[in-house]
Amino acid sequence: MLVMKGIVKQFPGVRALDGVDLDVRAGEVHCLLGQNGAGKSTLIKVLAGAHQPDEGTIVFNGKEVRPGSPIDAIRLGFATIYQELDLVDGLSVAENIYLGHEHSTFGFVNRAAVRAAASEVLTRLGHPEIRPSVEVGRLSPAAKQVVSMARALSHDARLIIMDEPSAALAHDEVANLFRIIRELTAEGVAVVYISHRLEEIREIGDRVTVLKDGRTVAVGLPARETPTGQIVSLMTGRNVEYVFPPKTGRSAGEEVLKVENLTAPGVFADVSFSVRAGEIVGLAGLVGSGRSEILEAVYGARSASGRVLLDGTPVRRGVVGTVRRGMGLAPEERKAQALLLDQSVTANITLGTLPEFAKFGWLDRKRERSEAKRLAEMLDIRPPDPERPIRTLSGGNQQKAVLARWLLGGRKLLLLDEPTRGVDVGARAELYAVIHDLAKQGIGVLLVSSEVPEVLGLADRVLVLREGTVIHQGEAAELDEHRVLDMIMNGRAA
Amino acid sequence: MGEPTTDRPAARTAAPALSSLRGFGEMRHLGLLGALAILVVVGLVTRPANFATASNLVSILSLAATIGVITVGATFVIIGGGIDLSVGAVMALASVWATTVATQSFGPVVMAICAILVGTGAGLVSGLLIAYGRMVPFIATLAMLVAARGLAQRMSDRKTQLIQPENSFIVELSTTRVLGIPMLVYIFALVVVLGWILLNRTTFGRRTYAVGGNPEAARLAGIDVRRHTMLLYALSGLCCGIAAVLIMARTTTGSSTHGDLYELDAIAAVIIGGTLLTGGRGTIVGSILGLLIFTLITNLFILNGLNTSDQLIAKGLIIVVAVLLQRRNLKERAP
Amino acid sequence: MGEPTTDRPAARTAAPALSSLRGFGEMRHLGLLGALAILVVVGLVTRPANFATASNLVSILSLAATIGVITVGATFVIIGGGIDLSVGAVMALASVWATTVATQSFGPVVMAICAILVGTGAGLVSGLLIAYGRMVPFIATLAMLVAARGLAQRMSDRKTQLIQPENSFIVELSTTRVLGIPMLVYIFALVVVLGWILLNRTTFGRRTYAVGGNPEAARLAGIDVRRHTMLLYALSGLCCGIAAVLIMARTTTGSSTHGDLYELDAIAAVIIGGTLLTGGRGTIVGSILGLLIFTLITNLFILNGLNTSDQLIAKGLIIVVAVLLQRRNLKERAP
Amino acid sequence: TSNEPAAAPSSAAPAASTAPAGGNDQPGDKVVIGFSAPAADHGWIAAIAKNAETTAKQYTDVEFRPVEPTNDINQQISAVESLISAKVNALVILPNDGQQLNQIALQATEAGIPVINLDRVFPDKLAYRTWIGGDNYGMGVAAGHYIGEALKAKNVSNPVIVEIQGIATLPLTQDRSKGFADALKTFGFSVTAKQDAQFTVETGNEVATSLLQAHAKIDALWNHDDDQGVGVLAAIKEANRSEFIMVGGAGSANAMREIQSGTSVLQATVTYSPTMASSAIKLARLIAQGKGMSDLVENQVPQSITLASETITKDNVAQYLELGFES
Ligand SMILES: Nc1ncnc2c1ncn2[C@@H]1O[C@H](COP(=O)(O)OP(=O)(O)OP(=O)(O)O)[C@@H](O)[C@H]1O
Ligand SMILES: Nc1ncnc2c1ncn2[C@@H]1O[C@H](COP(=O)(O)OP(=O)(O)OP(=O)(O)O)[C@@H](O)[C@H]1O
Ligand SMILES: [Mg+2]
Ligand SMILES: [Mg+2]
Repeated sequence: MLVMKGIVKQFPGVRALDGVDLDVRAGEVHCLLGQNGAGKSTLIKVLAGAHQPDEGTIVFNGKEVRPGSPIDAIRLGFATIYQELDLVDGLSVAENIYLGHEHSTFGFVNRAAVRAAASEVLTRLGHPEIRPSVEVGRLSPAAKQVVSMARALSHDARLIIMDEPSAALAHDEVANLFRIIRELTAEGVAVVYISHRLEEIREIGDRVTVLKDGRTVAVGLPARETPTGQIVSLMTGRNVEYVFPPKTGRSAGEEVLKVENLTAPGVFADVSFSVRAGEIVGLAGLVGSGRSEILEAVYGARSASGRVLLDGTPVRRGVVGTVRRGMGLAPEERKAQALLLDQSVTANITLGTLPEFAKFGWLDRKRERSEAKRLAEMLDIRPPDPERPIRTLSGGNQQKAVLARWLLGGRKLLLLDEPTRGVDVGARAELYAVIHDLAKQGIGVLLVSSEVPEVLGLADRVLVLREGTVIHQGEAAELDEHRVLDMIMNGRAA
Repeated sequence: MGEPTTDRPAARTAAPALSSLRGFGEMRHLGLLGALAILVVVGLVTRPANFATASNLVSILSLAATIGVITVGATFVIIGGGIDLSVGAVMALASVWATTVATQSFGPVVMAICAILVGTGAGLVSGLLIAYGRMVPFIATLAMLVAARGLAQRMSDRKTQLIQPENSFIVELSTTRVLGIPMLVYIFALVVVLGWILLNRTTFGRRTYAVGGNPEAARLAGIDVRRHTMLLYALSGLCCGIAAVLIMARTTTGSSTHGDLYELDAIAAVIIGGTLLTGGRGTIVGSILGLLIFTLITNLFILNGLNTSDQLIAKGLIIVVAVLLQRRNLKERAP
Repeated sequence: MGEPTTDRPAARTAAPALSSLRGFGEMRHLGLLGALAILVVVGLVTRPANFATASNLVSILSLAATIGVITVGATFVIIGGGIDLSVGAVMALASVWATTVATQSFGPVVMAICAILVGTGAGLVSGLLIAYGRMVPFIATLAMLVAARGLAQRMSDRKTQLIQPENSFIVELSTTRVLGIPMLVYIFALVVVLGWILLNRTTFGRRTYAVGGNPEAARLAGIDVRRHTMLLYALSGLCCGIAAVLIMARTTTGSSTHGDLYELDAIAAVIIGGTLLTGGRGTIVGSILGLLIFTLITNLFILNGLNTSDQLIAKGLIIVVAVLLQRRNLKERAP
Repeated sequence: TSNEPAAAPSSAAPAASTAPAGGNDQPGDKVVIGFSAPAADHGWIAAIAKNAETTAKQYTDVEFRPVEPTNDINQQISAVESLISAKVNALVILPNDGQQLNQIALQATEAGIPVINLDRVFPDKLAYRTWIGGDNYGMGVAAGHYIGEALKAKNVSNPVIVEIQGIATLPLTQDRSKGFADALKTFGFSVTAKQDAQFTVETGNEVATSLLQAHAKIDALWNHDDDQGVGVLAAIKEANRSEFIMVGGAGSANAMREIQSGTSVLQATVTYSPTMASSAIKLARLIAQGKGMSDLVENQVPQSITLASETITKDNVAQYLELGFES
């Protein structure tokens, strides 16, 4: 149905795609795998008409096509869910879904029709509770992701491209997504699916194409049968798997953080726990269960009643103080909350600890650069040029830079909100090792992740949240994935 | 710049109660209406005999009409993520062009059409420079401001051009009254209503929000962002052309000095009305309310005969208070 | 006006050679330098006897000094994601305050300090309104503009206040020359250098980029965004205070009419210099080059005895050409 | 050009000086006089507003009703509208632009309110009852004559004569320039270069700075306005130039002091006296009360009164000094 051959895409200074081949059959789910920066997003943007390829051909249903703009691609029947949320905050859900192809007569929008159609698509996606008239800017990231999907579905597409659609979704949402994908493929629609989560590929994928450094290294591998080891080694050139470092070698020390009866009306209530030096505490829960909000409250970035003590002394509201006292937060929405897109990787890394690099306000730029370089190498940020604007890095590499920010300046407590979102398998293992190392050095870590195995694999202790209340608190060793899922979905405390 | 606090909970609890009122779309303008109400009260108290008269209301609306039409155009441009500094100058140019001896010889209808075409043309040029020349809107329209004023001065030889008696139809827009209200107020009202419909009920309007709020998303959704951007400036120019007709009617002249600093007034009205300078958000109703606040302030000063210096100081303070009031109101429902 | 097109190929072929210069950060200013060069050539060709004289260069720099100092402050504010419309009015207020009879009785040093304090104070008030009152910068500083002009008129009773002979030290900043260059040009240069250092070599500067580029990220990285925002406006006010001293030196007066429309000129210079109105990006060097382009254009026109209307038209065209040239240059290296 | 010292402070006395005016200053019917002028952001205009107000306050039978001064035509129209609907007994209007306010003045007249047109004239005579104002053309002529005579005395041929105008789009600027050029022509001279400023100190300074660069040697310079003249003089001082003579315009106190000092390049200024505002108020009162001007034979106030532009030099400056307005 779709054949891409020898696609080359050059950015100034980077050859993002260097001869990529892809063939997709009608009715299949074709998975694209590759490390961060391998070129997956670039490839699908070429397909979606958002980028023009420098070389190569695209053949669709036997005819050569050349989508010169997103409009062309949409007309060809390609619909795309982009990796970065691409919604207009000021417009309603319905208007976003039908943006560019509104139901209209003589330019007048038929608002009732648009709303009804939007409602239908959302219901089909299993989210009738998202009201079509609500402004998108008021939605949570997860709900926005749903709207993005609804938008792709609203086109009568023959090919749907999904760039990490599950990154912002929780477990049950992913199941829902898969149900939709199966419905689509049953109708003969082809799906190109990008994800860093191998187990999803196993579940939904039919065939897999692996990219590495802008080249295709494997085409059409069977998604279910190919051994994990083989896929990982194709992607990374190494033979590692999703490994969690052993939890040995670190010993919990003094209590760094103590949270007592933290409450924010309507978001979370009566949350109490503590984190000791060298300990990793995980927060598990559904999207929307209030985990991010708890991190923000601990960090001083949002108001809540109750007490937060760092090293035994109360933390006052306001991020300035908490950072000075040794906390750091890697927020979940990196573009909106963490990055200065126009600035260099270095400037982004040192942003949180600028005073460490300054005497009387005067920056020691040499030291700043060398520290940034050290961290970039340590986390394998690619390309390894810390002077590049961070805008030009792939999503996963940007995430690494955000983490690098808090590896500086002697943190006592790190708050990590979805630290591996959008990070590839190889880098993930490195990040896990880094987090483990940090704990080993005596830093307390509070970790939020929507991937239960990640929480269980990394954390010493786990808090399970449901609708803003802690329903379970205990050693990670005593839990398994099944029990945690059971708790967060059914609310049954173990 | 203020820190964006993530006050989601408030939004959540307030949402249901408010949603019932939403259809009126008035909620967000509560602060503005409050400010207007206060000004009206001040007017009633300080000048009971003069303020609430029909003739004073008509005079307020006539005063607001010219810049009001421009404000409608400016609202579109600013929601679309741009800015148009050239409005006053383009209006002046259009008024001069329409009152040259040559144009006047064709009669009043041609004069009006001429003004509108000149305005639209100038807007189109700015739009081309911005959309296809990729110039920053601030600079492109600043250049247009400067050039249009220069051209207007050249065309008029820096003289004020009177509308000839045979073309007094134009002047009558200001002097003829229907139901006690001058024609130009009706024109103003018509432009506001058409602008509202265009913004809220058509694909063009809805896409304006997308182009201003997230141009990349708009592009990916298949909107021709460049063409749309260009059209927004043309629309602003069109409004300037209509405004030129109104100012010709009011002053009976075309002049290169018309509309001095209108750009600041129009932008201020739009922003006080709640439209973000960054684009993607805003309403026509808000802009018009913002404009009426400014006009009312001026009118009150005129009625009370305050001296200029005190007026300026008072104006500054009133703006601050009005905005802080509005802000307070917004905060209670902030997303 | 010279053929700007002739320069294009030159710029193009020069590009690769220059890329090695990248460390100097000059690359991005190539378009501006090109535009400046063209203007200089035009000057040399049209007025060979007057243009390239030392005294003309000095007079260009003296003309640029006042607004140049303001431009430095405006660059900070705009990189920090804000805008300051009040600069001209605040400068006028500072100049009036510093030349009142009471202030003058304390001698020139107190006068200068007074101007600087008034400027900084006014900036601080705007900053407070914006950072803690959460007002939109455009509106807050517009209010400050209006109020400061009013206050200046009140204080001066709308009269031009002459600097008394015993305080002629202030005037001497403009008349005393060191190495043939008036003191005020040195002050200008000093402000530019200090501004550059502050922006590029200190945590304050780095935070300014962060606050303007992504305030939420800055906040979560532990920067006190509000305090920083407030300081930016205070800094802009400080620059206005210094500019007030310079304008007093040049005109020998304090007046409420000083600095009319400086806001537009300063913002235009900053933006032509490549700073984004949305914040997070920009350079001092670019702003100053932008300003010099404007000053040079005016100087050339007057040397050549062009009338104002033609000047305006030509200015509009030159802005467009300069920006398009710069854009072209940017595009070749765009990310 | 009335240059005779004898022809002292002419048509209208300044507010302070008491002119014996027959019985006209005796209290009469109570009248409300509306007043509208451009924004007082300029010394001359400020003096106009102030003179009008002080004069009005001298009369117990006058209620003075000024409206917001503005430089925006649209707003001035609105301001006059408000005075019309307030039914004042007489209107004194100094329009931003006579042509643009003609219509509204006409409306006032039609509504039975006598309009006293101050300075900038309405093109339509039906629009006003009386006009009083300065002589812009005559002002240019006076300046041209002074410069012509001075240069002829020095025997300069082909002199470099520079002119710094006020706001170029005002008809009064164009009239002044025309008078200047016409007067110079009688001497066989012409203007070498002219630039316009904005009537402010700062713009005067800016324009002068560059003009001085453009002309290495200048013989004479006429600056239309003494307000901006402060800036022009500062620029001249800074450039350290003194080879030419300078003539000012309007007649500010500051310019007169400068002339009196005898050391300045500024050697003369041609008047355009803001005292006309005082006279306008007096006329408005007389018209509203149905009185005439007691020094004249006529029963009614005349239709138009033109102030003469007088030339102030070192020789006669002492007499004028008290009339000068502080810019
Ligand atoms: N606009 C751009 N300008 C310059 N370089 C770019 C641009 N977009 C992408 N790149 C580069 O192209 C390469 C491929 O990036 P791409 O986003 O396609 O990776 P990806 O496989 O989607 O990674 P991830 O899994 O992290 O999303 C990276 O090296 C990235 O830095
Ligand atoms: N309809 C809504 N209107 C306004 N706010 C909402 C709405 N739905 C959810 N929210 C807010 O968005 C938040 C979404 O949760 P958030 O994603 O922060 O939770 P989380 O548990 O941290 O999940 P994750 O970080 O894994 O996405 C909710 O806590 C709530 O405050
Ligand atoms: Mg990607
Ligand atoms: Mg979250």
